[in-house]
Amino acid sequence: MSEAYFFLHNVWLVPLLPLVTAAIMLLVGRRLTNAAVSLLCVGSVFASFVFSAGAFWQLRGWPGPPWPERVLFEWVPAGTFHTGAGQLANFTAEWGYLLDPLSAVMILVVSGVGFLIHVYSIGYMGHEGGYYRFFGYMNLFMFAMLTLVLANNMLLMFVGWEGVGLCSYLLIGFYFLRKSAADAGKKAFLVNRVGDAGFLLGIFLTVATLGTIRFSELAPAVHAMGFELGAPVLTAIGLLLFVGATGKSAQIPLYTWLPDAMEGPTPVSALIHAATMVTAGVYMVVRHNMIYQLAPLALEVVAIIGALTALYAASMGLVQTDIKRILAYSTISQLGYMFLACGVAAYTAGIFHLMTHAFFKALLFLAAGSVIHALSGEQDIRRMGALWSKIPTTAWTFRVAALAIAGIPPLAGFFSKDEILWKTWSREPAPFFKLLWLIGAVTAGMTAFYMFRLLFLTFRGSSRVPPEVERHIHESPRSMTIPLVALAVLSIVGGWVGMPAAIGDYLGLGNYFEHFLEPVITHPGAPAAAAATGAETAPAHHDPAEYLLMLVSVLMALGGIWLARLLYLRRLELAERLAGNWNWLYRLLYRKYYVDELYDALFVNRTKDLGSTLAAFDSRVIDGWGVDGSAWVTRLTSRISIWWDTWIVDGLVNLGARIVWFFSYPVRLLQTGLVQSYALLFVLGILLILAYYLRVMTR
Amino acid sequence: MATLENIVHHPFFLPILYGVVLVLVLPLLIGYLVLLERKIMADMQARLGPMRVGPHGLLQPLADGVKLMLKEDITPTEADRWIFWVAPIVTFTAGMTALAAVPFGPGFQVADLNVGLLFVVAVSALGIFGIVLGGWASNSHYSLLGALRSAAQIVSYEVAGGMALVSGLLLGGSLSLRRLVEAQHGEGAWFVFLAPVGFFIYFVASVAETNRAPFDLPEAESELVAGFMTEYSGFRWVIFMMAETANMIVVASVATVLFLGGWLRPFASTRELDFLDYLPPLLFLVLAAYCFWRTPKQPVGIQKGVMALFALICLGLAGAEGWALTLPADSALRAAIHGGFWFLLKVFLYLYSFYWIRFTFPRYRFDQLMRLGWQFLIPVAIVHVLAIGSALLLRQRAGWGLWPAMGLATLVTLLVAAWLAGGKERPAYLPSEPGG
Amino acid sequence: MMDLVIFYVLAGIAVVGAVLTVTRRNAVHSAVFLITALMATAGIFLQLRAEFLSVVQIILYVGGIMVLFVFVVMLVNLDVALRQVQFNRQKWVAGIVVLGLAAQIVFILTIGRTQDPGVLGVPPTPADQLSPNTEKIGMRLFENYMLPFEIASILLLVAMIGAVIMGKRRI
Amino acid sequence: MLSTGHYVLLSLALFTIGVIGVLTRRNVIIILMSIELILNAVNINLVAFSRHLGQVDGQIFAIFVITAAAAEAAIGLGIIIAFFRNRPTVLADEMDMLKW
Repeated sequence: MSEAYFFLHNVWLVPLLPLVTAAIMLLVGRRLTNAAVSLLCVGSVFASFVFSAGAFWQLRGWPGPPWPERVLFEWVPAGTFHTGAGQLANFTAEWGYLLDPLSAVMILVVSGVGFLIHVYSIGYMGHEGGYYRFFGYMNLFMFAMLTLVLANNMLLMFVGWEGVGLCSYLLIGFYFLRKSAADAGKKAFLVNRVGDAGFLLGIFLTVATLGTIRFSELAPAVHAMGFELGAPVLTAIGLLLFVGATGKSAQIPLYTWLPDAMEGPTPVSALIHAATMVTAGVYMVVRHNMIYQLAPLALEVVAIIGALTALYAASMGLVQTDIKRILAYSTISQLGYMFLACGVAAYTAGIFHLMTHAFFKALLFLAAGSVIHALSGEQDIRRMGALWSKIPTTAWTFRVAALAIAGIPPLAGFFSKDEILWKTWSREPAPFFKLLWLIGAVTAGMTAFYMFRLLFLTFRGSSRVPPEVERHIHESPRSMTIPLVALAVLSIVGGWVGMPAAIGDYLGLGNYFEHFLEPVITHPGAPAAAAATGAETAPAHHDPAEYLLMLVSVLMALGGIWLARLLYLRRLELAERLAGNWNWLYRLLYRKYYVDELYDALFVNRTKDLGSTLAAFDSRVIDGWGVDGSAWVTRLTSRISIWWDTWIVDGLVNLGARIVWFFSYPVRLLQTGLVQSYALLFVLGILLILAYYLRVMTR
Repeated sequence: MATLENIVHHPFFLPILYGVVLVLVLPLLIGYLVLLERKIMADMQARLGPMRVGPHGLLQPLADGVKLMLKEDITPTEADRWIFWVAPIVTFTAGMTALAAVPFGPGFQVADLNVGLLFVVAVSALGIFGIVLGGWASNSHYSLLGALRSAAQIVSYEVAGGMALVSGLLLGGSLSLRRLVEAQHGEGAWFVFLAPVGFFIYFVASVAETNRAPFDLPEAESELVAGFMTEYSGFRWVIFMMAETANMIVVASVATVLFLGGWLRPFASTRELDFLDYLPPLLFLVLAAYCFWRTPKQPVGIQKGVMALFALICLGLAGAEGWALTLPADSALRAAIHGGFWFLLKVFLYLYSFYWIRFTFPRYRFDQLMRLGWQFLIPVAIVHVLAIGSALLLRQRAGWGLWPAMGLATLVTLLVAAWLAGGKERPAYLPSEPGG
Repeated sequence: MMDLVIFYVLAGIAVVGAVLTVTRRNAVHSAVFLITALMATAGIFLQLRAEFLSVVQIILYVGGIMVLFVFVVMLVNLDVALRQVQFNRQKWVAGIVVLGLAAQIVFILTIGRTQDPGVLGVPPTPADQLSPNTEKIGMRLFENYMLPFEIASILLLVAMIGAVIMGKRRI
Repeated sequence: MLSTGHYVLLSLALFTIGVIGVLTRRNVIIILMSIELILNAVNINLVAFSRHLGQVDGQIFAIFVITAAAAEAAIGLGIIIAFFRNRPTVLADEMDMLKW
């Protein structure tokens, strides 16, 4: 590569740098001072951010597909085999990095937000034990996530996939002395396993079908094989991959781990469980869009699941009282939005929302963390309130984020969410997608409601903080507030890069984001591609319905905010009464639809029962009858053989010995064991020999 | 007269004569060596030493001799009588016998064996038996321990000493002591200059073999009362002491013959320094003059007489040496007289160094002694022998000069010795058996 | 004449020493007498013009081996050993057998001698054929008997190591 | 003049005495001494015949015999010491532990 593409050429450094520091931390970190740890880790992440930015910049000058691909080494040279279709394919998985606009955006988001969160962690984790361990895990996560998004084939992507799962496990269980944390970590890991199994099966099916797993070859392979629209194999692949996505991105039915994952430190929740890892599923679906394009059924499933998850999680978020759990449910529902976008083939919208969501959700978490920090560990919003003036920076940034997620123009959330809703509305067949649009719109309202419920309960109203905590409430250190501000700015302006054409054209911006991602999701020669992508459906002269929808969603958001204000700021007793009258609903939501209990009853306890049954089988049958029984038999037989040995075999031996002894006794008298008698004997021998010699000689 | 001629020219005449002279002179010599030792010790300790008997205690040996003769000779009960009785004699005889092969001068020698050196070594090795048997026979733990220690020590150091002697032998190319001296005359250099390391090793080994300080473990007063001599008293004790001193004289003579050029005067092979021949008579003259000068200063008349007697003796010796000068340069008698002087001078210097280190060095511990012997001296001696052998090969085959070859050998040996000595301290080595 | 006297004296000492060695009750005494016998043998070697060998005999046997013996005797010294029976049960048989053997040999040497009577006569060669003794031995040893010499050195080395191992407190 | 026979007879006498010692004494150390005596007798024989034949080979063999004797003495005495540590006896007919 020429110097012009320096960053593109060295894109492999982006994941490598955090890996190196992670290795240092986990090997010798114990001996380093906190300052050195912060310097190394944050520095490495910053360096990889710089490289990502550089790569992104240089990619804009790239002529277009094929996209720069850097293969480090041949990883799994598995050799040739016959695909399902029967033609010969050569399966190789190399350790290579592919940098196309999609992954460029992703690494930019990941490394940027990751860098800010690292900076934040310096202040937040400053007083915690295991500082080096925390940062080691964080950097390891950065490595895994960047590998995930930069991978040029499904297998390497899966490596990153598992890596982020591992790091999420390690970091959720960071306070491993607390049982709940350890359990949460295990839960996350196990639930993810289910999804990963789906992903893995998807990969296998892909290999067996298309004979390749390189993203750059997937689309050509698909089109070369000439699958018609809705080919069952592709549908199967899409669904399997989507199972993996649900696991990682906490969609129905595999979402239960995410709320518990809030046991981890807040920066972890912000980085892993809000900004980056949980969005891996979305990224994965988008990455495989060329398959989904030909599998409308899979797409519809994705859309339905996404929409339902959005509504469902939002409804649960309405009544939660733990500040981080509320954010977790909102994360789930936002992820639902993204999948809805993918489901309506508005991939760019999905990625766009992913990006903006990364900004404001990370900001929300960090701000929440700052609140918790200020209240020295308090997480229950019922014991907060009236923090507005006490921690102004946190409050302001939190409000910005809340507005952004609620979708108030011109903040980031508005554009992305509105894009999704519009794409959903304008998707055929109309009635079905109109219904999905309705769900999305309601969810938008609920989102605004619970976000501002949270906002009011936390910052406004009368203080319910215990006095002893009250005394030392303090604004967080600079290292924490600066990332807050930066993220706030991002969540304001972040959306402008993707203004819908309807507005952008008038401002002369156009939907830059969509155009940038265009080449990734449109494939030359793809049948029905033109019909599928929502981009083309947007007519040149903008449909007035689009503006109407914008208005509706904004009104929804405002309504939600107004309701929250009414209930939680003006007339608290009204909320009480509401909860009282609709007690069953309240309880149902509060207990999260009893899904955890359901899963416990269905899977967990059954598994435990299976285990105990097997244990019983082991101890009773195998040990009891098998081992002990055989031991008993052995004892019996050995008794017999002892008798036999003693009386028959030894008897014979002794008999022989006796006989030999009897006959050898006289000879034994000769064997005195005294050297001198032997010497005497051979002197005697000499004497006799000489005597014989003399007789012969003198004859 | 003819009979006298026959007797004089009978081959056995000279040896017997020398033997008788030795037997008569040696006790006196030993007595005065003891006196010398006491005087030197006193001098080094800023004392006067024996001053009572005779002028400056000159008659002390005689007095001691008489006293010890008259002392009661105790034999412990439970002692093994006849071994107890025979042990000192064995030791003393060994020492005396060894002297038989020592050439005090050219021809001034009881027997010139062609295996003389081996003979001396062998016979002096017999001395151990006297010590061991005596220590064992006296049925006392001190004695037994002393005996065992002494035997172990002597056997151990005989190896190193023998090796050192071999290094001299290689240079001399003969086992006959006389030829060794002549070889040094021929080389024009005493072997101590050609093989200094060998000389040093032999010196240490000889100190150990004669149970002298700092290696006097067998008779360490502070540890075992008097070692193997604890139970001895009176005349037997005298014999032991004489044997010890005789052994010292033997090792000193061997060293003198092998390394210090025997009876040769310094620079014997350079004619320009012949005036050194006038040294002996002058020395004795000075002594005589001193004695005469001291004579009137003696308090008692007897002492005046004794002093005068010594003066006369010195004068007589001076006269003898001077008369020898008048003889033709190649006459055997002159050589014998002068050679005897130089030889005895060197022996005295060697013994003086014995006394010197005795009064200056602290006593070794037994394991240190053994480690020094087995782990340092013997390896160095072996290496030295090899080095000298190779050096001689260089001289024969490669035509090197004598001095560079020997210098190289010495250098190599010193390097090895430095390496050995530089090695870190080994754990204390306590022999469970002699030489084990 | 002189030779005869010397020989008989030495031989007498040797034989008597040997007899006493074998018969003494106390091991130390036996050692002393053995030393005497060995010294006498050394003298006989001297008379046989084997000066080197006689000196070697004294150095090695008397100076080395016997010291070792005396040592061990002192280490292993048992007073009970003095009071025990010194000869074993087979002494008479053994004595008779060995004397018989000796008688046979004497018979062979004297009466039974048939061919080459000169073997036991006066040595035909002049005495000084062996001198200079040391040089001759050295030459012969290092020219014709190099290999046996080396083997002997190996033997000594092995013996030394073996003795050290034996001497260790625990093997 | 002295005939070789004298020496041979002397060595025979020493040999006989040594063998008797080996066969009859109970004290192991004295047995070893008797063995030395035997070897010594052999040496006398060798030297006598070397004188008789006017060759030094006999003396060289004697040297080898002495070497062997030294080795034998060292090892034998070592064995005795080692044995004595285990069983305080020096009597040959009590050293019969290998018999039963």
